[in-house]
Formats: sequence, structure tokens, C-alpha cells
Amino acid sequence: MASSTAPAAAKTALPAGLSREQLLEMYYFLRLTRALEERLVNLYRQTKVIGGLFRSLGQEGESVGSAYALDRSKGDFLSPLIRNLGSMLVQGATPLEILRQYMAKAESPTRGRELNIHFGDLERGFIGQISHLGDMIPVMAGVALSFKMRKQPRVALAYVGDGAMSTGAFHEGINFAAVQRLPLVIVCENNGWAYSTPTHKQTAVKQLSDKAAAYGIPGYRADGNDIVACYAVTRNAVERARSGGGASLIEFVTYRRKGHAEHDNQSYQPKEQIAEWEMNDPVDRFHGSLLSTGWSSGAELDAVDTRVQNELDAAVELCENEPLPAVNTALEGVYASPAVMQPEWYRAL
Amino acid sequence: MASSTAPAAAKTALPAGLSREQLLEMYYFLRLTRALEERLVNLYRQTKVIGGLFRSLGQEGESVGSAYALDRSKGDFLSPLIRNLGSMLVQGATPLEILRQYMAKAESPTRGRELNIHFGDLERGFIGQISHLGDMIPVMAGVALSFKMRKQPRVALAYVGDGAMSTGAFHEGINFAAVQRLPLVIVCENNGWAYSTPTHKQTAVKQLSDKAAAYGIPGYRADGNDIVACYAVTRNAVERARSGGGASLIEFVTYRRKGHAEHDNQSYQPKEQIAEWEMNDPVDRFHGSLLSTGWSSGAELDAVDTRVQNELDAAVELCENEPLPAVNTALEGVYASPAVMQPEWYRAL
Amino acid sequence: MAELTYLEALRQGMWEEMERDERVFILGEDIGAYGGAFKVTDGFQQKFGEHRVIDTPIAEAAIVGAAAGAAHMGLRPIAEMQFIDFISCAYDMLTNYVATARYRAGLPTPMVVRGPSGGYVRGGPFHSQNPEAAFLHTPGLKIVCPATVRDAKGLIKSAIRDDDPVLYFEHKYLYRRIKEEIPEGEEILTPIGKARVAREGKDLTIITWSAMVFKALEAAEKLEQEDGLSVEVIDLRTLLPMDDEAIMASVRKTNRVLVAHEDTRTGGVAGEITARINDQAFEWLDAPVKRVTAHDVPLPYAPTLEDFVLPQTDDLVKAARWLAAY
Amino acid sequence: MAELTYLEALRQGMWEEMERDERVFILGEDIGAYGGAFKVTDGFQQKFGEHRVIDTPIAEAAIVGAAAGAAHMGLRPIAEMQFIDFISCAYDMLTNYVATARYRAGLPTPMVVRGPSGGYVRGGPFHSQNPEAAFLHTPGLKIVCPATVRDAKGLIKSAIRDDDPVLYFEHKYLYRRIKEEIPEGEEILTPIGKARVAREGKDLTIITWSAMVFKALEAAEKLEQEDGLSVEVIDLRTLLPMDDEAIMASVRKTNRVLVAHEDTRTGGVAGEITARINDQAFEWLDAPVKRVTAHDVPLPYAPTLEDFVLPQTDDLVKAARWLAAY
Ligand SMILES: Cc1ncc(C[n+]2csc(CCOP(=O)(O)OP(=O)(O)O)c2C)c(N)n1
Ligand SMILES: Cc1ncc(C[n+]2csc(CCOP(=O)(O)OP(=O)(O)O)c2C)c(N)n1
Ligand SMILES: [Mg+2]
Ligand SMILES: [Mg+2]
Repeated sequence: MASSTAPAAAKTALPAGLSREQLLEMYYFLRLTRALEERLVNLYRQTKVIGGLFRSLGQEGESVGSAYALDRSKGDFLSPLIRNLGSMLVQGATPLEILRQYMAKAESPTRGRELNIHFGDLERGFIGQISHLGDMIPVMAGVALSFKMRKQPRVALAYVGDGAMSTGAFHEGINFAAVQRLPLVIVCENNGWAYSTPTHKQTAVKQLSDKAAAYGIPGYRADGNDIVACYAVTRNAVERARSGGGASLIEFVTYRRKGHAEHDNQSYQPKEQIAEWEMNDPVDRFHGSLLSTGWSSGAELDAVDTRVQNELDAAVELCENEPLPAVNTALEGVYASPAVMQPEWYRAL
Repeated sequence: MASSTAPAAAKTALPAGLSREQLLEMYYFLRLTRALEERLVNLYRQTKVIGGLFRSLGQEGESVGSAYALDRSKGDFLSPLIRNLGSMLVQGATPLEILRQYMAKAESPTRGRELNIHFGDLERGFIGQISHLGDMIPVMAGVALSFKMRKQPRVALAYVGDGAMSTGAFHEGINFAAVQRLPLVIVCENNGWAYSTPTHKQTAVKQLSDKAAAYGIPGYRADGNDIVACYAVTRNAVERARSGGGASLIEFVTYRRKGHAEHDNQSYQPKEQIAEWEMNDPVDRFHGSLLSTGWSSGAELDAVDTRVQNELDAAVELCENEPLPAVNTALEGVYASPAVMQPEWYRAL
Repeated sequence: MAELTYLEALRQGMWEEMERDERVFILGEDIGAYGGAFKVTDGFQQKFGEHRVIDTPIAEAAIVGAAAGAAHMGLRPIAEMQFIDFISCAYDMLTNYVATARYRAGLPTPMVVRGPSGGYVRGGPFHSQNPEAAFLHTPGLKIVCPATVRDAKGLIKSAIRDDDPVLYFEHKYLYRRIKEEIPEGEEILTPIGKARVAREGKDLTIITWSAMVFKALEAAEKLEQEDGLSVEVIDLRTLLPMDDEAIMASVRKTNRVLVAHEDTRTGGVAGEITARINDQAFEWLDAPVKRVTAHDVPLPYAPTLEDFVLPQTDDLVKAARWLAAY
Repeated sequence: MAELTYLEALRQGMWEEMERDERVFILGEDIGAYGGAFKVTDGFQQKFGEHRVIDTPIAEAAIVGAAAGAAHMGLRPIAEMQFIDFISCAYDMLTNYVATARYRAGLPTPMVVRGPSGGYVRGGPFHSQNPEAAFLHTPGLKIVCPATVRDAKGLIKSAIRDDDPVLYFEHKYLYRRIKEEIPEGEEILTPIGKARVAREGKDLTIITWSAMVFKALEAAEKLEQEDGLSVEVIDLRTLLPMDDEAIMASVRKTNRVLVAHEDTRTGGVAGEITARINDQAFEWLDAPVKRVTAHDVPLPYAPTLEDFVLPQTDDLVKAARWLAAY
């Protein structure tokens, strides 16, 4: 950012060892996540999105904050869930890729095969989830296992929802990571709901971080709407894992302010509850503290907003008129060999 | 027992609300379990047992003690594992049934279809396990669910090994029971080993009872080789469940003194460890305390031993010459309807 | 006479059985106050209470396992999979525990596992599956796949009353797309194990089930119009146990058979059907039994790709012409 | 020249690959110090260390899922199921995650899942399974089933080197029952996807794999002796992808086919094979393709019952005579 627009002097010491540039970058990803989802809502209303649209409204802080705690220069790795758009952007996914996915474009990362943010890139260090909840925990344990076997100082981070913690796959995966002392950080996003199911119908524990006790690993807990707190607790768990301390579990206490997906009218969520959490919006909070602390200037933040909007304008424009995948590509890449499947006989008639 | 052989007067107050008759009956089941397994070893050596033979040597106390804590008059229910021969005998399984199972006799409870103690009886209140570890936890949660739905004051008890606790099925089942507040008591037999795998390679927790914390239910722990302690802690959990308190987890700390099965030379188990636990034998301990406390007389206990041997002589003799199942029975009972499957065409040639 | 959708018929069937038999209950994810992802159980919890319409954690193995335990004790559970794709998480429980309980241990296990299956809805690889083939190989299970509004009701009612575990695979594409008049108060019980002749014909038979039945009927109509071909369409309805009689009767009549299903080809149900025809009616065949199925790939979600991978009416028409000319 | 058992050949194959390629590692239950329930990995941990021979908790979904994650990162895991029956606990992970990873996301997933399968050993319903049919329907997976000592070695080596996930189903009945001379130092790599003519013949073909190959060879010998019938035996070796060429070549030669497998009939692999023959070589058939399989029941363990439920050599002989006389 042009230093001319920088505040005279920070009133408060910088938090969690973050620099002003980093704080501003986190704000950028926060805004980018929020704004990109808003664009997607418009496209969804115009029926340009194929399949459902999943919002992370109110949860952008923990997604961005936790992913930002990884060290990309060291090759850290993550596996996002449907509401971790922010984490993927931090890890290097581009708005254009996200838009292409949601619109099933030929140029989308999965070439129109998988929906929404179900995609990954080994280079940039993220693996897309599959729908079956919990399955990514064992898979990410395997990624962490490869780090340990090769003595690489890398860390893997996997997200899991309050609901997905009920799956057998979650249990098998976290226990495996714990007993093998793998560099895996498991982030539980306790947003109060699993589709229409409140957390108290999902489990009898009060704090989801208590589940760590069943695996002999540390359980941490943080305000999921405080991006800096999320960064700090995750950073600590990540460095602990990197230095051989093994796996850990973090619970972010947050709230899903939209329905499970756009089609869901969220009638089961108390209006007051939603309103209450709206007052606790992670973007507003971070914007406010950046200014009150003097870590950033209003001009800097406005510049970020403008940059975000410009980037999205460009991406949407570029994406919208792109073609859908060519049909013959559907038969490619089931196997390394054979590389292409034969069309069914009846198509040759 | 003939009161003439009763000790003049008990030196010590009777434990855990148990009567002299009950203590003597527990001793009977303890001896019966031990002696029946010894008969099975002989039959195994004579290759009269079909399939493997699994011992509970050193664990008979927790099996008998925990099962004895159920109230059969109220229709309590259990699901045993491979080393819960004692539990099944308490619940009403007979030595003859066990022998027939191990020898695949036509008259065996499963008619030669399933091995060893994999059988059940809804009337007497036990369901046989399948081999796939962990699967009985959800099933027993369902049994407990039926009690709750029908407002029956019945309790279900399910056993799980230190190893089986790593399975996804265990996690899904115990969490379901916990959140639904079902009358289910889950008994973990921590015998130090899962086949050749020591508990510390199975999980990073120190005490398996700590896993209860992940489900928001109480976790209890007891000396698995003290039959009265096992009875008492289970009784407490059972009555808690019966009075609507919901599920709980009990860990019995014990030891598997034989290999996983008779074929296993248990080379991986430290000799001293085995010897040490031999000094802590649950049958000897109970025998000793029954006498030292004056709860029973030597004559009474000898009478039990004689009774056990006589019963087993009769059972073995009866079973040995019984026929194997008739081949055509193999096609019966896959479905309620059709009741019988058709033989394959080539058998009609 | 009320016109019902496929989904309403399914609802009505469960509703009637729950009113008739208090042993019947439902468990699954978000089925209570919310009424299920597709609103199949909307209003059920209000009517029958929380103890008979149970919201569960996200744990398919526990849902199916608990249903089995309750069934042993004399209840009649209906386990809903939010999407049938997630039944794979209960595969072990279903194939090893549930399917074998009666044979192993004489344990009655009357239960239904049901959920929305099928593609043509842009659902992608994990919200479009047809799991018939995964369970056809399991003695002890029964599998039904209703194609009509009437059978959506008749088969769920029969499944609930059946003394064996039944997998009821409803097709989400049909939920609100088909309507039928269902007489009030008529007790509709579609027999499990019996196929249905969806259209009479004499030149050629298309054997299929579920949503594909309508593509077959469309194709038959077109072939009648354009080629004057008389095509018989068999709606199997039950896949396990399979109605060999109905299949062979049609084969003996038309001597030419297409087996069509929405799912991928290799290892699919059409293979079993082809083997049975070859085995029991070989001499009646004037042409090879041909399969029209999806391509052997995971189902992609882009419209262009999904439409290419899945079999379409036009594919049936072309295949039928080829077969008729054989 | 050393005589090796089937089990030793499998061991040798893994051993050589682990020596050749440090990316190869094994994970599973009790495989380390203990060397596995059947001692297949005996001595491996001593030789290759705890980091390449990993004892896991009892958690098949985690074993398979972790193998997949490690495979994405460039390693070459071999996941052992203590008995292959427990692969059902990883069914979701294999069919939804592992099989689709490349197609969905371009993720390379070179891994092997292996374990002791098969019956004739009084193992009962849960220690005798043949899971081929459960996975044949999954595009993205490969399935191999070695019948010979040479292929036990050649297929595990090829499976480890393959860039796709491979299910390697070894037959525990063969572990120590068959021996073969395997030249020291010869690099044996059985091609995946290629069947083997186990015995040449001209009157009739028996298509099978794994332990059933030996029953087929016994039957062929008997038919030669007693009926002067020349029976060809095809050992498929790989079930997915299937070697249609080899199958059709034999069909065109003998015009009569028995498909035999140890597993139950309905929904079994024989159905797919029958459909392929019917589809690709219908005109060459002088008789219906007949299946000789186990009966459609869970496998009971009493010797009388197991021997009745599973197909025996004598059944193949009778079926072949029927077919030859057709
Ligand atoms: C194994 C499995 N069962 C059911 C579903 C259907 N499903 C998709 S999302 C969801 C709720 C997930 O809740 P949670 O884990 O808390 O994540 P959140 O949506 O709150 O971020 C359910 C039940 C699934 N995807 N996978
Ligand atoms: C799902 C599953 N995986 C693997 C096995 C093979 N197996 C049978 S017993 C056993 C060890 C069980 O240990 P534990 O649960 O501690 O019970 P214990 O034998 O000590 O009583 C294993 C791995 C199995 N039966 N089921
Ligand atoms: Mg949630
Ligand atoms: Mg143990």
C-alpha cells in the first residue's frame, strides 16, 4: 500500500506478530471472500450458477485467519470445506477459478466435473473435499504422514464441521493422526448448525474442543469471529505441529448466518440469534479494530475494497461468456491408463 | 448350597449389596467360564474344534461381574465379544450351546452357520457379535432406543475392546447413544492388546475412560480383575441408565494372558508382564476373598467346582458325537420370504 | 380422487403405515422439524412426535445399525439417507450385519433404508448415485426402485410391512415431475418381487426401472410413430429378488431385448439381467441382449457432460432400431 | 531356482519393490513386529523400519484414506486389510474418494489395497469373502486376483508400479498350498489387464480366476480322461479392466462357455462376463453361457455347509458335461 496513505503511527502494538502489511492482506482476503460470495449470489439469482450455492457469511474470519496461519513458503497444506472459500483464496485459489467452478465452465479447475469449491491443487497446497463428510480427515492424515515420513517441516490443516464430527471417518482419521503424532491441525468450525440440526442434537458435549481429550491431543478454542484470535491460535497449533508436537484440535465458535445453502430459508434458525450474530460480524469487527488501533488507515481499507471490486468485475466478465466443457472430455482421465474410456456402443449408431 | 456347609458367620460385611448366594453364583460362573475354556482347549488340541479358539483367561472376572450387574428379571440385554464367554453364561447361554458352536454341530444355536460364541437369543437377552469390530455399538444403541421408545425400564450393555474403540462404528454408535440419552452401558475391556498391537499404538490417551469426555457422558474405571469391583461399577452405571440418566462408558483395566487366539504364540507379549498378571488372577482372587472374608466356605466352593466339572462332563459327552448340519439346511432362512433358496442348477445334474 | 406427485405418494405411504402401526418410526438427518432435505417427512414430527421421527447426528452407520437393533426388538424402522449416495458409509453395516442377521442368528430385521437417488439433476458425482448394483450382490437384502406415483406409495408400504430388510431407492428426478390420480382410501400394496409391464409390445423389449422407465416409454412411442415398431417396456420395480418370470415371458414374446439403466455399465445390474436371460431363455433370443447404460465414469455435473454420460431417450431409440434390424 | 509358495512370492514381490523404490511403504494392523495375521509382512519392519511398515489402529477407513493422502503426495502405499472382509469398512473411502480422485481433481492416487480373501477354509461368513463384485462397479479402480505363485509376485509388483489405485485380492487358501519355481533375479511383472490361458482346449471354455482356477484345471483333466473333452481354462487375473480380447478369442474357439467363481451368483462378476460375451460374441455361441458359482447365501462355516454352498470341482465337471452335450 502507498505509505502516503498510512496512518501516522499505530496507537496499539501490532497483534500476534503480524505486520501491518499482513493485517492489510488478511483484510483483503476477508473482503474478497465476502464480495465474491455476493457476486455469486447475484449469478445464482440469474440462474447462472449450476447446483447449489453455499455461503460462509459470518464465518469468513476463521477461514481466512486459520489459513493465513499456514506457511505457504514451507509448503503447508489444507483441505477446505464448503464454507472455506476464504481459506482457499488465502491458499492461492483465484476468484476466476471459483466462478468457473460454480458455472461449470470448460476452463474450471475440475473441467466441469465437480461442483462449487470442490477442487484442489497440489502445487498451491490444497485438496478439494468430497461430499461425504469426514472423509477428508483420514486423507489429510495421510498427507501429514507423507510429511513425517519424508521429514519435511510441513503442516497439514483440515477443517471439519460440528456435524461432520459425528462421522466415523472423522474419528478414525483424528485418532490415527494423534497416535502417529502427525503434523495435522484439525479445525472444527462450530457454527451452531449442521443443516437444520443444532449442535446439541449432534453431540452431548458442551465444547467441541473437549473431543480432543478422547485422542490424547490438545484442544483449543477461540472466538471464530475474531480473525486475529483465529490466526493466533492456529499459528500456535501449526508451529507446534511443525516442531514435532503432533496433532491438535481447534474449535472456532462462530455462527452460520445464512441457511445451509441458498435454497434453504433457514426457518429453523431463531431470528434473534441471527440478528445477534450479525452484530458480531467478523469483517466489520476487523475493519473497526484496524482503524481504532491505527493498524491501518481508512484510505488503505477503502483502497482494498476498490481493488477487490475491480478484480471481481474482471473475473466475472471474463468467466460469464466462457463455454461449458466439450462432451468428449467426459471420457478422459478416469485412469492414468487407459487415459480415455471408450464411448458406449449406442453412441456410434 | 446346603446351609450345613455354610461358614459359621461372615467376618466381613457383604459387598456391593450382594447376598452370599449371589457371590457364590458369581463364583460358579467364574469357574464355569474358566473350566469350559479349558475343555475347549483340549477339544481344540484334538482338532475337534472347527475354526479358532479364543480365550478370556484372566478376563473372566470383568465378563461375569459386569453381566451379573444386569437385571435379567427386567429384561436387560447385552452384546458379548469374543472374550465374553462369561457374560453369555451369566445371561443364560449353556455350556452345551457353546460346545456345539465350537464344533459346528447341527444342533448348535446357529446351526453351524457362525463360529464360536457368535450367537444370540432375544429371549434370554443377548445378541451375538459379528466379526467386524465396532458394529455392535450402533446395533445395541438401537436396542436401547427401542427400550426408550417403549418406555421400558430395560438397559442394554455392549462390550468393546481397546482396539475396537478405534473404529468409526464405535464412535458413531456411542455418540448416537449419548446424544439420545439411551439406556446403554458400554464396557471397554482394556486388556492391553489388540491382537499384537499394544494400547499405546491404538490411541494416545492414557485412560480409555477419558474417551467418555468426547461424548458428554460419564466415564468410569475399575480393576478388571476384581469381580466385585466390576460388578459394583457396572451396577451403578446400569441403574443410572435405567433411571433415565443415559449412556455411560466403563473401562476395565485387565490383561489378555493368552494370545489373540490359540494359534498365536503371543511372542510379542513380555513374559514378565504375563507372569505379573498371572499373580493377579481374577478367579484366584475371588476364591481367596470369599474365604478370607468368610462370605463362603471352602466346602461350598469345592462343591461349586465339582458341580462345574460334572456339568461339563455331561455337556462334552453329549455334544461330541452329535452330527454336523445336514447340507440342505444351508439354503434356509436367508429371508423370511422366500424361506428357502433354490439349489444352483448344476446340483440337479 | 386426488392427483399426487411421486413425492407425495411416498409421504402418504409412510404416513398411512405410521398411523396403522405404531411400531413404525423414522430416523435420519434433518427429518424432524425441517422435514428432510427434500421435505419428504415434512409434518411427520408434528404429527407423530419426536420419539417416532428422530433427528440423528451425521452418522449413517449408526442410523442403519440402530435401525437394525430396534428392528430386532420388534420395531419397524425407516432409515432415511439424506442423499442415497451416503448409504456407502453404511455399506459394512448393511452387507455384513443387517443382511446376514436372520441367516446367522435367526434375528428378524424388518427395516427400510430409503433416500433420494439418481441423476439428470446436475448433482455431480456425489448427489446423483444409483446404488442398486452395490447391494444386488447381497443375499438377505431386498431392493425396490419405484418408477410410478402408484408404486412410490405401494412399494414403501409393502417395504415397511416386509419382514426382511428392504432398500427403497426413490428417484429425486421424479419427486415433483410426475403426477397420478391415487384413489383416496384405496389400500395400495405393490408386491415386492413382481415386475410390471409398463407398455405392451411384440417386436422388442426394453427392461428397465426407476426414472429410466419414462425414457423407455418415450422411446417406445417414438419407435411406434416413426418405425411402426411395437416395443414392450418392463418396469422391474424390484431388483432383488428379481422377477425372472416376467422377464422371460417378455423375452419369449419379443425375442429381442434391451436392458437399460441409468447407472454405469461395468458391474451394473444389466449384467445380471443379461446373464439370467441368456441362462433361462437363450433359445428364444434372435439377437444379443444389449445394454444401454451410463458411461463408465464418475458422473460429472456440467450439463454438457452429464447429458453425455447418462443414457438419453434418443440412445434408446437408436439402440432399439439397431436391435430390431439385427 | 527356488521353489516359492504363493505367500512367499507375494512377500518377495513387495520386498523387491520396497528395495527398489523408497516411496513404497505398507500400513495395516499388526503388520510390523508381528508380521501380519498370516505373516505376509514377517521381517519387513526389521528390514525397512517402522516408518515404512506402519502398525495402525483398527480403522480401515483411516488406513485407506491415509494411504490415499500419502499417494497424492507422491508415495506408493500398500494398505493391508487383515482379512479382506474388512475392506467393507473402507467401502465409502474407496468408491467415493479413492476411485474418483483422478477424474474429479486430477489427483494421482497410486496405491494398493490388499489382503487375504476367499473361502474353503472354514472361516465362516466374515473371514471368507471375495469382494471383487463389490468393486467391479467402480470406475477408477483396478482389481487383480492372482491364481499362481508367479502372478502372486508379478501382479503385486505391477500393482505397486501402477499409477492407478489397485485392489489386490490374494487367496488365503493358496497361501501355502501351491509352490512354483521362480527364477532368482528374474524381473516378474504380470501385466494388469491381461488374462492367461491356463490350459488350452477346443471343446469348451471355463473362465475363472483365483483359487477356482485349480478346480477348473482339475475338472478339465477329469473331462479329458473320462470324456475325452478338450477344455480350455482362462485365468482372468485382472477383473478390472477386463480382458475382453482374451475372453472372446476363447469363445470364438470353443463356442461353449462356463463362467465360474467362488462368490455368490446374483450380482456377481460372472454376470458381467456373461453380458460381455453375449454382447461381443453372441453369434459364436452354440450354447448359453452358464454360471457355476456359490449359492446365494452368506457363507456358513460348518464343513458340511461350506462344502455345499461353495462350488466344487465335481460341479464344474457336471456343468461342463451338460454344456458339451447341449
Ligand atoms: C456422510 C454424509 N452424510 C450426510 C451428508 C449431507 N450433508 C451435507 S452438509 C451437511 C451438514 C454439515 O454440517 P456441518 O458439518 O456442521 O458443516 P456446516 O454445513 O455447518 O459448515 C449434511 C448433513 C454428507 N454430505 N455426508
Ligand atoms: C473392522 C475390523 N478390523 C479388523 C478386524 C480383525 N481383528 C479381529 S480381533 C482384532 C483385535 C481386537 O482387539 P480388541 O478390540 O482390543 O479386543 P480383544 O481381542 O483384545 O479382546 C482384530 C484387529 C476385525 N475383526 N474387524
Ligand atoms: Mg455446522
Ligand atoms: Mg484388547
